[in-house]
Amino acid sequence: MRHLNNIPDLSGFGGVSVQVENVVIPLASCMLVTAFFIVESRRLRTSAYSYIAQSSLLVGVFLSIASLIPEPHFYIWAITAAITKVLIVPWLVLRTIAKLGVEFEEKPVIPTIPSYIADFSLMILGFWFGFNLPLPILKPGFRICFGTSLTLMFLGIYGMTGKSCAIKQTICLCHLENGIHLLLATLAYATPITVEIGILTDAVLAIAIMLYLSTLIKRVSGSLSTYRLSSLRW
Amino acid sequence: MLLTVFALFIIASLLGAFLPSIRWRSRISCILSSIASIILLYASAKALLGSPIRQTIFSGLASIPLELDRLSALFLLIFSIPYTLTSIYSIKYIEDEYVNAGIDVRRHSICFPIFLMSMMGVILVRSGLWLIVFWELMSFTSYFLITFEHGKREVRDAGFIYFIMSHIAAALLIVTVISLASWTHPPSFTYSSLRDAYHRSPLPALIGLPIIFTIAMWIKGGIVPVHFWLPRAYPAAPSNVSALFAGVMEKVPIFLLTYFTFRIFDPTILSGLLTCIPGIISMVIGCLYAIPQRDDKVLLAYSTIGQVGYIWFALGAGILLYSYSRSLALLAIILISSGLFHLLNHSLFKPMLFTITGNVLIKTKSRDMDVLGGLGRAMPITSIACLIGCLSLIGLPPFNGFASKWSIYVSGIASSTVNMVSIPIYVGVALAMFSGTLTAIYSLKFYSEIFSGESRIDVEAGDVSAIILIPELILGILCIILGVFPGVAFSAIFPAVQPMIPEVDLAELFKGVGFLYSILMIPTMLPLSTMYFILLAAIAPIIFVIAYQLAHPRRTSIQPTWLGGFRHVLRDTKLVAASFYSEFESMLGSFYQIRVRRPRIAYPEPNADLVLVKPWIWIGRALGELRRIQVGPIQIYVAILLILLISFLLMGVIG
Amino acid sequence: MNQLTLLITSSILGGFLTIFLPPLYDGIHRKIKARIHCRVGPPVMQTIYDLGKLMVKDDIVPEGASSLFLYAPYLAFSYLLLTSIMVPMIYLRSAIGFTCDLILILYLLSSSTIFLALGGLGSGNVFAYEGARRELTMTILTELAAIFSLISIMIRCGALRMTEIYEKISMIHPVPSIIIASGVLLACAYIEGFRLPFELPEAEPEISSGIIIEYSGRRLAAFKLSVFMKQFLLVALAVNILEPWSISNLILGLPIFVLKTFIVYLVFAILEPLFARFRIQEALKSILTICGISIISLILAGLGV
Amino acid sequence: MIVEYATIIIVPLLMAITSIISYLVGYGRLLKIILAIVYGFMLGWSILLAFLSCLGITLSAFGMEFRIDALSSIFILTSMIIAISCLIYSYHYMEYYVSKHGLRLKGLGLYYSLLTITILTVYLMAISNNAFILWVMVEATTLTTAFLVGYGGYEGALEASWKYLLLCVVGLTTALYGTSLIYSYIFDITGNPYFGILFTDIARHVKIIEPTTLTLASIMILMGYGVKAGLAPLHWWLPDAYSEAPSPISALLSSIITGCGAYAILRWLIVLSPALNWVMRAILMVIGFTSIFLGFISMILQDDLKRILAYSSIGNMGIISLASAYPPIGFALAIMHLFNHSILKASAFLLVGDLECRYGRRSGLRGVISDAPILGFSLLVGILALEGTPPFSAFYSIFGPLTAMKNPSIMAIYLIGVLIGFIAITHRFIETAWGSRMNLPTNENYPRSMLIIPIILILITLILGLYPNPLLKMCGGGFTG
Repeated sequence: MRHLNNIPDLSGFGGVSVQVENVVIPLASCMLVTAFFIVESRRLRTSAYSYIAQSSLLVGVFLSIASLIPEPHFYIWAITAAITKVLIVPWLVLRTIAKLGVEFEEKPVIPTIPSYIADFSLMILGFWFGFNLPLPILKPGFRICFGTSLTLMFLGIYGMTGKSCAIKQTICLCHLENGIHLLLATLAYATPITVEIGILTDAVLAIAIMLYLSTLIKRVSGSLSTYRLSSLRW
Repeated sequence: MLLTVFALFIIASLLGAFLPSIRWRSRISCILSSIASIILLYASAKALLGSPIRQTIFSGLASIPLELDRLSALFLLIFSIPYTLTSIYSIKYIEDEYVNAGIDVRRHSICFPIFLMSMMGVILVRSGLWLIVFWELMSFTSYFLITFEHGKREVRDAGFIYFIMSHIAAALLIVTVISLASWTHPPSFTYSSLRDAYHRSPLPALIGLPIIFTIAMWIKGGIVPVHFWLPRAYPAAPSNVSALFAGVMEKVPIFLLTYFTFRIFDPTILSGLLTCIPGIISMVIGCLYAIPQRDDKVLLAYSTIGQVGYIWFALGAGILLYSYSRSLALLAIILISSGLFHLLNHSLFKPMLFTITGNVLIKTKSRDMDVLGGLGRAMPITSIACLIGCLSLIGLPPFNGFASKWSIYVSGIASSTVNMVSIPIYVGVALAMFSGTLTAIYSLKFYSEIFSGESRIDVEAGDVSAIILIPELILGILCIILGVFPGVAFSAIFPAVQPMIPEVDLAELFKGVGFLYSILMIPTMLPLSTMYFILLAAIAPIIFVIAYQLAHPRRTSIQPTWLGGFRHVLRDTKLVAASFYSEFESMLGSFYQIRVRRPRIAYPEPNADLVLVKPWIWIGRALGELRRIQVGPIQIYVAILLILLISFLLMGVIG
Repeated sequence: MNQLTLLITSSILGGFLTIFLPPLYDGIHRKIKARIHCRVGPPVMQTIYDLGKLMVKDDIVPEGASSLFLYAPYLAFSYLLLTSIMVPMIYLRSAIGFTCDLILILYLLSSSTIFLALGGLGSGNVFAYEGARRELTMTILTELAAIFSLISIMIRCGALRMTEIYEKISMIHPVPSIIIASGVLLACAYIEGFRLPFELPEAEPEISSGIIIEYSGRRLAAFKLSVFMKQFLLVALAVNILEPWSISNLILGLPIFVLKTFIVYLVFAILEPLFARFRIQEALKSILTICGISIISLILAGLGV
Repeated sequence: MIVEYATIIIVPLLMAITSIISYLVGYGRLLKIILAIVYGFMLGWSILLAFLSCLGITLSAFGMEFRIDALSSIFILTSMIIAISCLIYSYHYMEYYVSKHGLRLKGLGLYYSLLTITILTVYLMAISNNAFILWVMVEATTLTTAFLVGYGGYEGALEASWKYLLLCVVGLTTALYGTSLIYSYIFDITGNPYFGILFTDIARHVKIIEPTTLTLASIMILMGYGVKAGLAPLHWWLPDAYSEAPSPISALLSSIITGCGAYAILRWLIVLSPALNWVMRAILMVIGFTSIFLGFISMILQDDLKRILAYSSIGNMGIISLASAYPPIGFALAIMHLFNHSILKASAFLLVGDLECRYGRRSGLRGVISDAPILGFSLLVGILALEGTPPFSAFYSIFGPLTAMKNPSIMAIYLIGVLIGFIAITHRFIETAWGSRMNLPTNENYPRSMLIIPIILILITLILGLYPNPLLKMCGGGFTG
């Protein structure tokens, strides 16, 4: 019954889209730059730091949306995102990197130059989808957010495809989760906070388990490369 | 009473599973089965003469409607004879062959009664759902019985092929039943509602369902294009089980075919052709391939294909004539009845022959006719039983095989002057006669390679136990009785067939003709006269006795066999079974020749069968290589996800 | 003379003819053959003398023989005797002729072959075994030809009873399919007599007498007589189909029947010295040719020609 | 009211506490007893829920946030049956497993803790009426079981675990995209932020969604949960994860974890079905057929028994997907197949676990039936039951879709697929069961419970096959409720 009593007044939300656009576009473009660094940096720490930067930008997006619309729980989103994505997850990643003592990622599956090309084409593809998908509900400002989130998602999945290092793949997953959050902020911003918290918890747990598994992989097979893991046959 | 039979079979199975004593486990299971079979015999005879029994077990969607109408009663009557006798035979056979050798027979004692029960169930149920259940139960239990000696590679392979084929048959049956059931309102599986549904179904189903159903029956019935499981499975099973397969399981699809064609579908020219033409083909092919075999059970298996072909041919011819014109109903009923009479006869002599191979197995542990020989001296009673069986199989007058084959030929020829539809019948009769001669060839080979000539292995004198011999002899006596008094059989078969062909009014014919009279003479308007057979059976022995008496107050001396100058019997001079009729093989060409993989192969396979089986194995192998798509590193599969996602989105953008 | 007495007389007469005529014809055959070879040859009654001599001899039974060996010749003999009662020879109807007896006659004839083969197989002698195998291989193919020709006759006449068939044939004769069929029947009869070039089951030159190797005394007599009888019965069937008119007349029936069969046996006797022996493969091939011809008659009969 | 709150608060709480306790108490006799009691209580509770849903009672609480209809209750019942079977089976099997892979016995506390959490998440997923919570819980099951898959800690297990985790997490993301799309559309049209969250609300508003968006969203949902359900061509993690996990976990994965994906798909399809067009049905059919053929054909030359069962799962998920292309009877059959397949596949995995325990390996075996008759026999019967032979209940759900198809060519293709699966799987298991005794050292030292549990599972399906009325009733209620 709680839901039905507390319907927030969002009727004017469509009207503020231009303002949101003004704030969000720079932030989103910055996120793309960090995304590129996260995926392509050979140094694991650089990737992790880029990830912190990207998460901060995401928090910025949340905050700006929260400040522009009368939607109080966006602040809570922003805070939880800040706690998990800027603090906990990078801490976990960095700690694992330190514990394993690895500096550089394993040799990637796709070489550098084709990889760059793939990155850029996926970015273009993401934005193209963002603007061309026949979704009548999307206002123009949100199309950019949507495109960005798709791009982040594509790049995240691409990162898992193109890189062989387990930790790198984990960071790409975090990156993917950022994309999801941006999407949620774009499309499902009115959902109750429980949903958001659930999704965030899942993300953190997933990353923790992946990091734990990658330490095990390192211990058992001697390297972090998941590309070489092929003991299982048909 | 039916419930008692069901219950007894289940109790037999349970006792067979849980009795502590290994020996008594199988004994009790077989004894209880035979008691149940005797009750079944009584019940079905009563139902055949009296009124049909209808019963329903459970309620709701899962209710089991049972009906013992005339046709079912006839089939169950026919079945219960091999049921009873094979069960009695098994008491001792299983003990001598397996228990004494220290083999655990629990699987047999569990499955055997259930196998009997399931076949009975298929005949009795009047619900498509339970038909499938009993059908599958039959497949399972028979599968477990086939793989009884699963230590042997060939037995496992045979069991597997059998299992697959019977599952395909079951799938087709399921398609038929379920398609029909999906047109019923309200949902129901009873035969009567399936019938209504069939008549309401669209045109493709009207034509397609009988075809699908008939193909399913082909598979289970071992009809030629899909027969290849049969010559593998029969030899693999223990002899008592092979006897039941040949005597009963082959007949179950014939019942279903008859029932479904007349009661659920309509008899059409198409269904007649689908029954008749494969029947003709399997008649010829089965008999042809029986000839070169050297494994006695494989020979009998092919022979089963051939003899079942006769039944299918007669049945199909009857359906064909009936569906062509209702005015030919009398001819149709005679053809169908002749087919069912042959079915009855086949259910008598084929189990007998299979159990005789069991006797031979007990005695010699061998099925190889190259090795066997001269057993007539060691096993005189078995050899007499075998001779009776073989002569019945050949159809020598006055044995029962003759009576039924003769009536098929006669009614077939009588119908062949009718019109165009009778061309297959006309061809079929000619080929049936041809197959008759082939039958003579392989039966004589079967008998003589086992019981006459010289043996290559040592056998101690003394026949097998009386419990084994008595059922065989009873079957033999039944063969002669039915050969001499075919009227008995026909007076049971006509009333069962008549309800399906209501145009023929048998009541009119039977008026004033009591049972005893019908033993001697069935209505004269049918071109079959029992008198004939009686005279035959009487005159031939009289002449024989006179001739023999004339010759035999004379002194007879026994002298050693002339050995062509050799001092001892040379076992190697025995003619090997595989080349008994080598001239035929060389005449018929390579398609007919047997491929010998190893010098002492147990299951010779004709090339024709391999042609049917091999491609599937190759296709399977090739398809199996699909597993290689699973080998790549993780990254590839993530990429597949990405590509799929992008393509779905592209689809969304494009439209 | 009422109808029943007539029937019984004619049938018994047929049986006697079947027993006594073939050995006589065999004697004639031997005489003619000898004449063609420019020999004097045995007397015409020689075959009957031979059989009589065998009848008074002791029986010798080999050690390994089964009971079949003992009874098979008599069984074959009795089946053939039964058949001879059924086959109408000198009168249109026979004593125990019922509806559709042609197939029965066919089966009874085959049964005798089977019994003879079983006797050979049961003798426990490998050579007899080989002989029996050859006999089976050959006679069964021969019988196939006979079956096809008889079916074509049945189909062409649209009847299954001997009596009806003869009546029908006498009305519609001459018909190509029936002529071919009866020719095939005669050919079969020739082969069944195990004359040259088809004397394979005995295979005297190769493996010392083959199927009858262990037989002696009365059994041998019964065996030989059965072979003669079978041939005779086939001939009787064929000649009456070829020339069915005389058979409806009781007075003319007997002499004309003897004449007809005599002519056939004469032809057989003249034919035999013309041939050299076949090997089994060649023999089988020629029998297959005969089968082919019988199938032609079958097709012709199906077409109503 | 009490039942509702007990279902929604007490039961999950109990499980959470049990999970914590089992981690804290550590492995021992006490833990075994506690777990058995708790799981037994859960099973009893789920039977109660199933009974209630049979009576037509739908429980809901917290403003419909949680709702237990027929579909939920049958899924809860399935998962609880599997859970208690896996638990009791694990008692001995995991000791064997731990000693085989050189792990600490004491560490099993973590195993049971994670097992309980997995069951908890599955339970929460089933009772949840919230599309987002559903997603969260499906993801959560992935996380906990990923750890359990890699419990052995050797290279193969880690590889399988990694593959499982990565693919599922990535795949499930798309499901979240789809869910958000539907949510935002409904929100945008109605202006009410809560209409797009609960399934019951979505069902009411699904008609207003614009078809293209709906198709796109449902495809994304199907793809996302399809990864979890192991539908081809998204199944890549499945054979590895199944075959490398400890047997009870394989049983759990094959039945309720893939079941989660199937459950989610079914839940969504039931909600969306009034508005779905032919595109979605076509996609379901294509995916169904791809899964059936790919899964079943891959079994042909397979030697590892667990991998065979894994591929068979793919095929069976294909059957579910295909059945659900034929609403509404297809939904009932799909739910029913979910139930049957879960129970039978779990029993098959547990039996293979017995084999592994007995012979120390799970490929190249033969002659089991002459060595251990009951084990071999039940293995064979279990496989036959799994492949839909009557009188086991899987028969209804495997051949049931034929009633809905009515198109002969589709029927024929379907039958060919099912037959390929039948031939492939029975061939391998017949090879395993029959034959002469092997000369392998056997470990006779395993308790009867490890054998009895799978047999009980098979018997359940046998009883439900002979008397299918309750199952039919529950599943029939599943798609309407």
